[in-house]
Amino acid sequence: MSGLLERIAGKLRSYREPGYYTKLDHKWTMVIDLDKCNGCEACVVACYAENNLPVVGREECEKSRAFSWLRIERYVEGEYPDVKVKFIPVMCQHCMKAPCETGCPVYATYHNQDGLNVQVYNRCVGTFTCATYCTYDVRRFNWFTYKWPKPLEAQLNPDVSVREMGVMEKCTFCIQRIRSAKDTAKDESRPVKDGDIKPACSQSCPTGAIYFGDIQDPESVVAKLAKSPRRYRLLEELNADPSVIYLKRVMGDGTSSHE
Amino acid sequence: MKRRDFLKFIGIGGVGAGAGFVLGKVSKPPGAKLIPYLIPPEDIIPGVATWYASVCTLCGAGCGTLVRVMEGRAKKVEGNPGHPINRGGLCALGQSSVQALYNPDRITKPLKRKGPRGSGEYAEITWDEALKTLAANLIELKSKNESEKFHLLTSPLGGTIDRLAGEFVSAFGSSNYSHYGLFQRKNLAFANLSTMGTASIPHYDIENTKYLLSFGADFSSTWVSPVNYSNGYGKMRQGTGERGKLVQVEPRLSLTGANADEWVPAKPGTEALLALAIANTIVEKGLARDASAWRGVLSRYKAKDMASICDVPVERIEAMAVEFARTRPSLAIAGDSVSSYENGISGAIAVNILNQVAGNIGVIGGVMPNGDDLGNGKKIDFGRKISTLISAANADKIKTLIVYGANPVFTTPKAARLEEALSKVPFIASFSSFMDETTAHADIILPAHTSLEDWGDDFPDPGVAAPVASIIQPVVSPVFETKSLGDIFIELARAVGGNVAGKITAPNFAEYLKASWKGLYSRNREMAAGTLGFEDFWNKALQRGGWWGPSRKMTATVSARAGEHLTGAPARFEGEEAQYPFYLIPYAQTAYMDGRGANLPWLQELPDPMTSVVWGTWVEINPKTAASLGLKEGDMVNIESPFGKISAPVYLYPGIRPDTVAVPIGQGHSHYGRYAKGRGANPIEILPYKEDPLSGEAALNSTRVRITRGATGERLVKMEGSTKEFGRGIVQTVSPSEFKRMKKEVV
Amino acid sequence: MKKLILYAVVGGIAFVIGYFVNDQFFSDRAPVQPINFSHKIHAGDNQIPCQYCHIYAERSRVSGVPNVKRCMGCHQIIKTDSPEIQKVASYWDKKEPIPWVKVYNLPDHVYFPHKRHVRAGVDCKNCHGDVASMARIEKVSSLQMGWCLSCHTKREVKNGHDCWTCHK
Amino acid sequence: MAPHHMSDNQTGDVISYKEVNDDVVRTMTETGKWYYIALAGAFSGFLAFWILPWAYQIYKGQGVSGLNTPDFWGIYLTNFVFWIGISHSGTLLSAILFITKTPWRRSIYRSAEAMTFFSVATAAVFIFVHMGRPWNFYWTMPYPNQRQLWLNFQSPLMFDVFAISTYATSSMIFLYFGSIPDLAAVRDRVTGWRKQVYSALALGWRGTDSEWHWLFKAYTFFAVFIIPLAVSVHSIVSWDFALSKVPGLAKTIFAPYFVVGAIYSGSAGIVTLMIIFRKAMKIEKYITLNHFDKLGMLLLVMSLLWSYINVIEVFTGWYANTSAENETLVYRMFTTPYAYMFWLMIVTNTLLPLLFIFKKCRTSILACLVVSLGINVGMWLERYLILTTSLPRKFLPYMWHDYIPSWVEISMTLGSFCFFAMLFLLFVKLWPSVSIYEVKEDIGIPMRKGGGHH
Repeated sequence: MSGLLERIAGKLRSYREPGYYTKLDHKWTMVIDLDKCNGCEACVVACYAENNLPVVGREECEKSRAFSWLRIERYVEGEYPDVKVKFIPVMCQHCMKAPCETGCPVYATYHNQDGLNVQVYNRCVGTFTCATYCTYDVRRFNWFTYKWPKPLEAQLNPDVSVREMGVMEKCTFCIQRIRSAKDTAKDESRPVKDGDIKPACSQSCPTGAIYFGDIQDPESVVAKLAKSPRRYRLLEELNADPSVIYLKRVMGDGTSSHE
Repeated sequence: MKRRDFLKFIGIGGVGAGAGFVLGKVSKPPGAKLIPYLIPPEDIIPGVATWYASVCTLCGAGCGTLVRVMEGRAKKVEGNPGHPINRGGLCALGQSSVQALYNPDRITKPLKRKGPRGSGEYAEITWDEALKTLAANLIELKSKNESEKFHLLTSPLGGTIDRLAGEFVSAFGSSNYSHYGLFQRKNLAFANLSTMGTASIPHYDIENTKYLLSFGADFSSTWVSPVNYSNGYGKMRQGTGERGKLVQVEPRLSLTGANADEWVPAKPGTEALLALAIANTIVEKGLARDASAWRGVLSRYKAKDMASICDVPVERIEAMAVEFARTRPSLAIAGDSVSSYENGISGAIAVNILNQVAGNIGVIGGVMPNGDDLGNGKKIDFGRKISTLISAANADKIKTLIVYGANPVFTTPKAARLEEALSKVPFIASFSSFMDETTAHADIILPAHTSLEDWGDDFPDPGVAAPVASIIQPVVSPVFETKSLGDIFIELARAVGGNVAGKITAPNFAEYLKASWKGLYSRNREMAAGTLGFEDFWNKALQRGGWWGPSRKMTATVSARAGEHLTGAPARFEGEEAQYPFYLIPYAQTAYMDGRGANLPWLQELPDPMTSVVWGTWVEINPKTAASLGLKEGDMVNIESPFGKISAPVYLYPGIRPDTVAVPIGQGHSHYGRYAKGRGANPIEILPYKEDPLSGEAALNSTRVRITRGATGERLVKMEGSTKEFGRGIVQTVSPSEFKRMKKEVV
Repeated sequence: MKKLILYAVVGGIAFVIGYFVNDQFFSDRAPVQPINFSHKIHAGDNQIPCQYCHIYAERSRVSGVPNVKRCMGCHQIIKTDSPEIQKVASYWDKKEPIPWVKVYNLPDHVYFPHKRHVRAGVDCKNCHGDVASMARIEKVSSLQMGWCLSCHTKREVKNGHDCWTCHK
Repeated sequence: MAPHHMSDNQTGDVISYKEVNDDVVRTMTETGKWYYIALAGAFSGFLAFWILPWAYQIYKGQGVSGLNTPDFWGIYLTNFVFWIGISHSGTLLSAILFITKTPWRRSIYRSAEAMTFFSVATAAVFIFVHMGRPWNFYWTMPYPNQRQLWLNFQSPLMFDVFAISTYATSSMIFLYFGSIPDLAAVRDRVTGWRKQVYSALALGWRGTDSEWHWLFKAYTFFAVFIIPLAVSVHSIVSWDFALSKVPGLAKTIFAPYFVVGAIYSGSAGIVTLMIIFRKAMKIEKYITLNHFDKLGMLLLVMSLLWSYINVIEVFTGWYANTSAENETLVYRMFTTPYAYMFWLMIVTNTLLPLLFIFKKCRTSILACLVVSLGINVGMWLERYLILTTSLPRKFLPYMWHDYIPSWVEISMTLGSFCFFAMLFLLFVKLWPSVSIYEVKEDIGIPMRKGGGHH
């Protein structure tokens, strides 16, 4: 009995240690250079291939139920001939103060010690709260049981589960790749190095616009890029503290060649 | 309660419980099976992925790939980080190649035609029967001394398989082996041949250039070698050096145009004149580096004269000229906006002249000509055109036609009457593994492997001004009863017998390929460096994905003779302006390319980067034009040219000239699997049948159209809600001048 | 009428109970295998180490069922007259794999690497029980999440309670 | 419970205790053809419009609804809030009026409380309906489990689970406590299986002084307990929305807005129901015009309150002057088809109830029916608009997408009304739907002792 009390007291003390709530093993961060991104959507297909995203078909697309965890948003300004087009890849921003996490009644979404916004598919009961609360509209719902016509299912990635009907899902920063990189590092008795992990989108990007790494490691590429003067985060005023950092696109003020 | 009742309850309870128990037993899923290997495959650990290096063959760029294989199944195709073409990246189309492998609509067995031609009704036969039937047909042809009436039509194959196919055709006694593709960029190659002496596309060093002037080259999505250029683009924008600038000249804002710092919407067909006017301005202002040969020719293209023809203000032409000449290094690329017209060669030459005048040829950050680095003697035969084939068929000069990879029925205009010509060919065989429009005309189908199941090699064209040879290796065992393309030729040769069998003696294509590489190895000294003989080299090459050497700098000058191909006038468009008020720009869409991607579900569902439309065709119209026609977004319209009519929903697109409409190529398949069939419309159908007499390239931008209401068809399905940002700072920007003042991040 | 309803209710309740009993207590813990393979003879009497046959346990997520060639490697010589071995041989002759019935089956949403557990020094017995004494292999662990967690708690596994450690 | 004369009794007759007992028990024992037709209609409507589409939805998936990304909440949650709102005045009003000892409460409160309970039940089913995996609903309950999983007490949905179950339980107990003497009265007048059932339900009530004393105490306790509970329940329902960051939903005024709206719609619901109820059951002498007069005043006050908060709600959005809020407001107020709904809501909820300034309107059954129905429609629209004009216009315009309900959702909305009607029809048959003993208090002590109590 006293042992138990002792343990509880110890736990309570640990809660009061400075940094208890902010200390993380890693803080996985993505940096996307919008000046490099040309909107080619290779990353979108990479995400489909890696994460077993179902293809829903024309009618469902019309209802805005496409599954792309990662999408390239395009915004157009101005009228002909002064048209400006801007692209931005948007995926789960893995917010440190994620609005979605407060919504879920069953902890199917929460923050873990890697700074990731976790979605546990098999815990989800499908209340839609997380998706409604999400300020970036990145959550996708399994409206039906999706089927892969044979033999397309042979392509499914065994490292990622095929989600069942009625659960919410979203970008995981390719948790299976993080997991396998950690696994390899553990086999080699070393910590995970910068560059060990490349999520599918980052790997496939033809222009090399997507960087990924641990921002807690000051030597990592993302930590350096995060100090860029071009840095900003999406809808920062909402104070969700996202883990995806964008670098501003360099863009002229007019079409004339005289700056 | 009475005793009887009690017993009754006991009875009912027992029966109920028993029934429940049994149902529970029956409904339980049968125990999963645990199937071991019979013999363990070497170096495969179940549950651990194996990566194989190969090459993507979905377009001609030749990107190196790494294929992730688990338990004998291909899971993902990724770019090979070591490969000099794509350096790790891979485009949407390439990554979908795994869906081509596992496509539910693949042809699983050899087929024999049952219904009428074009119907796509077939009966399954054995390989034996298929090979025998085809061989018998060929033997008959040979015995009648009609070998010349055998034609082989393939996609632009390269490397060893091309050699094997060529050997087969010539050993048979025919000279009719032609390549066909919608986007072969033969105009460009021809222009380069006549200006710089090599019939290939040079390496455009986008990475190091500081001012990129692109004439409609949509290198971000489909043009020539998109991943290579995109990689260069990324480095040009945010590399180690100063940020390069991109200027795009094109009537319809492409994906690349959307990323440009400036968009110059010159009038369709006049871009070549604009290039010449810029060149002339450079010469006139004394900024030219090498203009000796061109002064005279260029003087005809005064900026002030061209300005009104091109619909570009003269100040702008001059400003562009000054910036192009002063920024070092600068680079102009001849994309579809100059080469896809009926005088496409002229346009491509004009851009070459511009590069020459500005001194961009043979310099880092400019145009770097590609040589025949490895001495495998590849050349483009400009004489072999689709029109040659059509007229031969019409003149009964084709008795047997074998088609592989090319889909000319889909990619030639209705006006070419290709189907009619094909109906005159007595025997057509197809080696395609998909039922496409051309294959549907075949009498017999011998399905070949997809590239993930097959052997092969690739010598990327255009290269990267360095020798590159990559190997395609089978990463999975065949999914269906298909055969390696090379093996089909070899087995066919054996079945035909005679000198064909005598010429092609390799037991199978894998051996043939290896032998071919042995020759390559012995011819190229550098390949031997660091290897212990050929076997070691071969294994290392398989592991790496091929072999590539250091860059070789080549230079060239644009020969003054090329001036004879300059037409000096805007390109012609069919149709009277009064009747057909709009220029039609059919363009290669990011996902479907020339239509080949349309059967892959990922690509159908991939939002078009510029319009976000999925699963269909659309027509891009300037909002102002649409307003004047009383059209809203999503309205179904007919697009009528003098040669036909298609219908598509309207997409309001501010990035297009008001006098132009654009339709993506790729949909409108009548065959090609469940995902593509009967979806959207094919704009090629309504084009005039125009082929460059010199290069054989089809002129895509060559007709005017009119837009009329009242069509019916599929609705517009787009993913975007709104294209406006409403000042929410979603995509934030800094101006170039502000950026210059910023401290550069060090990575 | 009233009675009928009563009968229906009683029958229905009994039905549910029967189903539940079957589901909970009569799950097939030791299914009949296509070949009467005895771990007792191999691992028990002959002391063959686990990883001699389950060769991937230390290298992969899965431990690996021995391939038929490995079986035949020994049984071409040993005990070739036994009818069970002859069954193995007939599979080998037909070039067919043996369709074993899976005893330990995890759902798709669980990521369980044998490798990590073996390398962390977890004995095979911990989960698979005393296989060396089993004539026919029998499931001894519930494989329920609580069962996993109890061990993770006991061994103080780092992040052993994070969902994404085991769920994919 | 002071005796009080129903001075403005419609019929003017003095009703005897016996008559009260007879009238009320008559509603339970004598069943006409029309009752069965109505019940059968409601039941088959419930089956056809709710159960079958729902089964279809569970089988196929939530995709059969019109929900999409980002409109994850649509009619289901609209109906949930609507029914919770309807539930709000029954018990709450009853409790408030009980504590303030308002005399006209007595003949209406029983059915009003029943209405509360049934609408909470209807609302609760909508929670299941809108879930992706309703068969895992029990995961939202705190219970010890081998998976060592616990609940997220930060989640407003979690609050909801507790608030609604507490509310449903307490309003059920409140209803039951108040009914015990009447159940005893029924017990004494029926035979057969009814006798057994009501004997059990009446808990052996004999009507002794101490029984009355304790019942009164318990009843008062629950009345006091339920008032803050009811207020909190709808506040919590509002937090489901207000704790998000979605423009149009994340407003601090939402809690009072929802509570006021709930009482408003609930009162209107009572009025509508009473009009139908008294007509169908022929009990005009117990539910009189006086009641409608008083309820009309209540509606008028609630209408003014609601309109005030509604203006404030729009105004705070506009005053924030962010693009997100502005677009949402424009979408709600000036974009078809939502503009029609919005302005219709203003007409029915703000303008129409102003008729109740005039006593003539308050005491006209027709006017009451029109206005109360209008308010119900308007309040449903209000909830619908809150969701369907906020979620389709979230922060990233690329993801804007309109919500169009599917037939499944519309059908289930209809089905929920059938379900409610079915429950209420069963209630009037199985439960004394007018408080016998309290109506008697109204009548006062008659000349001759009649009945069995007091």
